[in-house]
Amino acid sequence: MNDPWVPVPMTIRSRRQETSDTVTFELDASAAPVRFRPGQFTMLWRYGLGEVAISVSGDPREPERLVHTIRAVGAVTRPITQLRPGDVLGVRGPFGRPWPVDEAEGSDVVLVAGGLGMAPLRPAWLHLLANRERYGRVLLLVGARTPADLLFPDQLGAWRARFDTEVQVTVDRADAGWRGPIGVVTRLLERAGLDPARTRVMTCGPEVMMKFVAREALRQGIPADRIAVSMERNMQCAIGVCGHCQWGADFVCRDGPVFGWDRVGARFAVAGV
Amino acid sequence: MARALPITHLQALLDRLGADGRTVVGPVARDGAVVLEPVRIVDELAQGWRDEQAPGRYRLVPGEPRVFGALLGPQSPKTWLYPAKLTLFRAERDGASFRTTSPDRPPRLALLGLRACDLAAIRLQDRVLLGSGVEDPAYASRRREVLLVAVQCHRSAETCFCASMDTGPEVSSGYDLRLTEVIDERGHRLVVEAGSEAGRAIAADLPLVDVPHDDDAASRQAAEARAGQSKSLRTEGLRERLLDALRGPHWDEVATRCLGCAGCTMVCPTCFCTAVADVTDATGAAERVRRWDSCFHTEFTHVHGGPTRAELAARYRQWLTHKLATWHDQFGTSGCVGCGRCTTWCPAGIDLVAEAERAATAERRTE
Amino acid sequence: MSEEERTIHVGYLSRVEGEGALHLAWKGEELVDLRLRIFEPPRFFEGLLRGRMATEAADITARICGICPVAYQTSACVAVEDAFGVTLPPHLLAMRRALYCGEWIESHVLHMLMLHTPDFLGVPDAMGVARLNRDMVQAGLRVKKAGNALVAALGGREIHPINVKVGGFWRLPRRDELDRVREQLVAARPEALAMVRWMGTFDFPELDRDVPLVALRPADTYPFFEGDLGTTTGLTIDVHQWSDHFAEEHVERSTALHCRLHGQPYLTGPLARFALNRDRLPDDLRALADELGLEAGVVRPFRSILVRGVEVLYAIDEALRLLDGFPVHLEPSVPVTPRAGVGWGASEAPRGTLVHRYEIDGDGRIVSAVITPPTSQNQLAIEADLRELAPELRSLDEDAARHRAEMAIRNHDPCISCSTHFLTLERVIEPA
Amino acid sequence: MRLAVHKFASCDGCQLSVLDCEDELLTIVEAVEIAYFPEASSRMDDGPWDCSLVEGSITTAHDAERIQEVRRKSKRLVTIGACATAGGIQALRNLGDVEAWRAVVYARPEYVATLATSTAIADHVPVDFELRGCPVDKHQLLEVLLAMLHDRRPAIPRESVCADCRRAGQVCVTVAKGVPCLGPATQAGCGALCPGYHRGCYGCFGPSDHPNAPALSRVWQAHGADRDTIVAALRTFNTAAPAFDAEAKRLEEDR
Ligand SMILES: Cc1cc2nc3c(=O)[nH]c(=O)nc-3n(C[C@H](O)[C@H](O)[C@H](O)COP(=O)(O)OP(=O)(O)OC[C@H]3O[C@@H](n4cnc5c(N)ncnc54)[C@H](O)[C@@H]3O)c2cc1C
Ligand code: SF4
Ligand code: SF4
Ligand code: SF4
Repeated sequence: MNDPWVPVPMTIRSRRQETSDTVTFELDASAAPVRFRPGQFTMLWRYGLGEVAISVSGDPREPERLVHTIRAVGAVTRPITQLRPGDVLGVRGPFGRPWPVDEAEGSDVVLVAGGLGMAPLRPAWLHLLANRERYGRVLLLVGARTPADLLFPDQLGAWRARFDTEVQVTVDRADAGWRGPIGVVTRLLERAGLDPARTRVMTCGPEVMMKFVAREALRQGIPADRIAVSMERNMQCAIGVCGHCQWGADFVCRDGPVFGWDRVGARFAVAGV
Repeated sequence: MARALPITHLQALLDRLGADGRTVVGPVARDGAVVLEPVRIVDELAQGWRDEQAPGRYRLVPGEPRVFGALLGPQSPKTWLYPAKLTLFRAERDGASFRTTSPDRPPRLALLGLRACDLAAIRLQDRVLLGSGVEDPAYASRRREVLLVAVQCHRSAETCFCASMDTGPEVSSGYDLRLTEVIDERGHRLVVEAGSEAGRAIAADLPLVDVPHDDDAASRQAAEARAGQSKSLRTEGLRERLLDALRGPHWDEVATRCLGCAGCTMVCPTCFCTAVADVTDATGAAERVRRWDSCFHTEFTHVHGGPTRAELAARYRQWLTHKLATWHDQFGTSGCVGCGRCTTWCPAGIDLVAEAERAATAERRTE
Repeated sequence: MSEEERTIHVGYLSRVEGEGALHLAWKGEELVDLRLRIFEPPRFFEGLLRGRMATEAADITARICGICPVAYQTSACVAVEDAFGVTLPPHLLAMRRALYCGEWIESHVLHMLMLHTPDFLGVPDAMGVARLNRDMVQAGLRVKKAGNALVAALGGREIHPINVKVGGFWRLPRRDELDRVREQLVAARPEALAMVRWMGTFDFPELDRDVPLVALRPADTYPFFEGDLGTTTGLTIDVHQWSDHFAEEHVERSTALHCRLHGQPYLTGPLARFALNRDRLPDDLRALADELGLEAGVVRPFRSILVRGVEVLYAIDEALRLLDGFPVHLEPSVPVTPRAGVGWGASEAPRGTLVHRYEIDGDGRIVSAVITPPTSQNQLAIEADLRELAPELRSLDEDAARHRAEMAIRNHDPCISCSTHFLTLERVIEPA
Repeated sequence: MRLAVHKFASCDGCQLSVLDCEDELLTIVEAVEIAYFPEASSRMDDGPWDCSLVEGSITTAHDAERIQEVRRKSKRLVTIGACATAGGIQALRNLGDVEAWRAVVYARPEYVATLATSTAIADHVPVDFELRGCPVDKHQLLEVLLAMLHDRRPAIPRESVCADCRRAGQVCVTVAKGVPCLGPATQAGCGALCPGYHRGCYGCFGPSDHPNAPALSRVWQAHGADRDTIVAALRTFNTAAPAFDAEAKRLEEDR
């Protein structure tokens, strides 16, 4: 079926509770492999309940395993995160423009994730690791509210243990066991010792956080067109016809969700665009 | 030599358009306005009416015995090609999984009595719904099948500004048939010109008569309509002027007058925003229903945590700057065809042309 | 519980529209207390109408009762038109009557099938009835739906129609709207007949009552809002003379306004309407009434369900007659010019005569309003029925007695929300 | 799902809408267990209930207590209708002199116990969903029931009546006939009934989520409505709904 409105059923193969409100599903896409680029998203439909935009958080090299990391925040995500292996979700997609991982070849790359922002950045990170030789320094800077809110903590540990990556994690509020840095993620960026001439920044998280990340990167001299952000807007069609996700001249679903700061930076200064 | 259909044979046109099972949709007077509704017999058409339009005001008054004497009502081709409410798909459970079925085939349509701006609006919707990567199947299937029968305007309404938008008043392309309604000492007739193969085939089946000197009837009428058009939108540099004015003071002012009712977007022939809702019935069968939505609704931009355009001022700004500025970026053209519907049908009488001018020239707010 | 003293308390009367409770107490053989209580918090319609435009009365008073809004709208319109000196042309009277037919159908079938039938079959509700006879319930629901469709077609929606106004209607129905509802009514006719016949097979407790009856009694037709008021005591009065004969009193014992005819309890509603207008029914329905054991001159409250059934059939036939060839092209209303005065309006709500009286000033504002709904008129008569049944209620076991008492109350389908001025001081919950 | 239907001060019209779902009734009843619905059934199971539909406003001290109990026993509480969501037309008493009204209606007003106000359910207990309308629309009611049953968000838009009016292809009565209409400030849900019958909306679904009531007053004035007329229009079935109340107050103070 080629109707872009019609979801394809896919069975949940596994479910992992990431944090108290966030779950990672692996869907069986073997019948209709989802070839996606890091940063793209799909529309996930829970039968009869509603559809939401969710970034692919899995490995782009494995199109028959569709991985999503979903936080239960509302009327649709809550019941979706309650599903179990064997249950079925409807899937449309993938949609949207990817992170500029190809353009970044040869550069140093910094990924800055805030909270759930790690989900859309994970495929980019996996891509960097899988093609490690094509990139200079690769940094993953992660911020979370508390240690308990950290996504993929085990993997973070494993990545941090590698010698060819720089992974740093900071939290807003520490608990007893926390030994890492405390504070906003932009601090990590301040201290990353980047070479502005050869660095690309890709960031995803709350809009204010991305704004501060971009501002810091610009301050360090990284040009606006080397800074990419990923946006969230209300999305109903994901194919650029329903109008909901318009942001300035862009449809976030079609022209984004990943944007260069050169294109969108000014919009962050005007409320309600 | 022009070919014309004597008005006494108008039924033949309706019959021919409705042959092969098409629904013919034409101008009908209903509840104080001309609307587009299915017509089978000539008597159903809005003959003898004339529209008076002004910001926030529309009146249908008796006029000449013209069949197409009233110009534009609150409806447009969008009403039929991109319906206000539509089922996108149905689904039912299939064990743990589900099965989807596509909606029923849409009706084949003939739209009768469209104006130059209506044809322009269809071209614009084509760009959005067919020409920007992914096709919208519901629109595509209606659009591909439709016959477009346009009428040359013989006058302009007070709210018309198509001339300044370069979309009219001449009906110049995009039609299957073009009709020019002429009433003179030689009688009452429709000069018929075909604009496509399908149009030619229809014209060939009609009892047309040769009428000398009617060849330029369409351009004569267009010239009259143009001469009578007093409203115009200053389009040069408008995109830049509006985008420069995003922080201007004007938006807050217009938001004190705007009702936020979405009336303008609903009647606008190019506005395409829709919302979908998933519904289930008592048996558990599911359906996704799409309805016209509007950037004037707060829920339109709802994300977890609240709408991104919570203020009415921001929503009005979105409508105006999208229509007149960012459409250019998105679709290479203005999103406005100058039909004036948004202005006439705004209960508060907010005038798009006047607001665009005010917004674009309002003093900049100092940071 | 001692031999001497016995109390039956129906703590929460179900399956009536609204809330009510019944309290009965005996000392020995003697009935010492009988109170039908109504738990309807006051909503002060008569107060809030003061100062409103009389033309708003129809929309506002509709909200007194969601079960019979058309009755309120009709009595209000008739009363205001009376004050303003407006007369309606035949097609608007016909439409008003047809709309009223719709309300009778929906309200009567609701009561018969969903509220009253369960009593006769010993089940708690319509779902219980459906388990015994699903086809009949489905057929009945289709009849009710046809009534709803009629109200919606003429009134805009089933509950609190929006199309009614002083002087007529906002717009006349379109042909296609009429055609659709006609189809439904035609299909409902045989189903309604089958339903009534089925209900005729129920086991009816015997109770003949001798109570004055009051209803409109027009010269030549079965009443909706036409004619003078007639009584079985031989009275024929114009509704303007209402206060000369009827009086409402606020009784301390029951805390409710009770309406009396010359100081006596009386009954309005289907039993009264039917008794007073039996001769206005067409032959076939009179024959049906005979077949159902509804002889002239006898008032049998437990058979009120059958009387309603006859009225449902009448309403279907009447609506079909009125809508046949209805002139959809005429004006939907006549012009209305306010003037000072007093207007009265009476109409036959499904549950009985509903009287509105408005005093209106020169600007068309309401100076005072008095609304006398059927339930406040019937309350004393219902209590009288119960008094009649008291020996039986005393001898039956607890459950059976409660059941019998509830059934007797439901005979009159008291619509408690209609009780613009019925209420109770507090809810008394006593062990049964 | 165990369903309960409770009545407070009201006309019963909203709960009647449940019984008006003739086509769906028997299907729904198979999925929904009607545990407490005194108007329709003498089976009256005490809670707890999965979902309670609450009709009517709070007008007596006793009802103010009863709603607390209903809330305690209900997993979800959905208010239905203008009375329950905004106090209903009887909330007009909030402005008037209840004592005087009591005297108007009752010969012995001392027997009548009532609060001086009629208030919405949400003024007393947390409410999970508010369904508007005087009365509610039965299709919307069905949608809410099905949503509760299938554990999803009811698809009940909060936009204005105008949106539905235009989508239905109706001709705007204000623009085409100069008839004042509350539609632009009233929440959709009825299917834009009144304009379809050539009259202005009288606001029975209460304010939309983004009413610009002052702007609408000016539109009414432009079409010849005086202040009293506008105030009366706002002060009818949803008089205590904040947006209507505020605008009526503004006009009253301007007087
Ligand atoms: C490109 C993109 C990528 C994303 N990636 C992720 C991800 O990887 N993981 C993740 O957890 N989240 C992600 N999100 C966010 C996610 O889409 C939202 O959290 C989700 O839509 C919330 O839906 P909800 O219904 O649960 O929440 P709510 O807050 O209840 O509602 C949000 C959505 O519900 C709909 N809605 C709201 N109100 C109504 C109404 N009255 N009637 C009908 N519909 C209504 C709207 O479509 C709205 O967008 C992403 C969003 C975007 C745009
Ligand atoms: S914006 Fe207004 S004038 Fe322009 S096309 Fe839309 S309705 Fe017509
Ligand atoms: S008639 Fe009323 S509801 Fe309809 S569009 Fe006009 S203002 Fe809005
Ligand atoms: S149009 Fe307005 S008053 Fe009429 S039914 Fe709808 S919400 Fe109620």
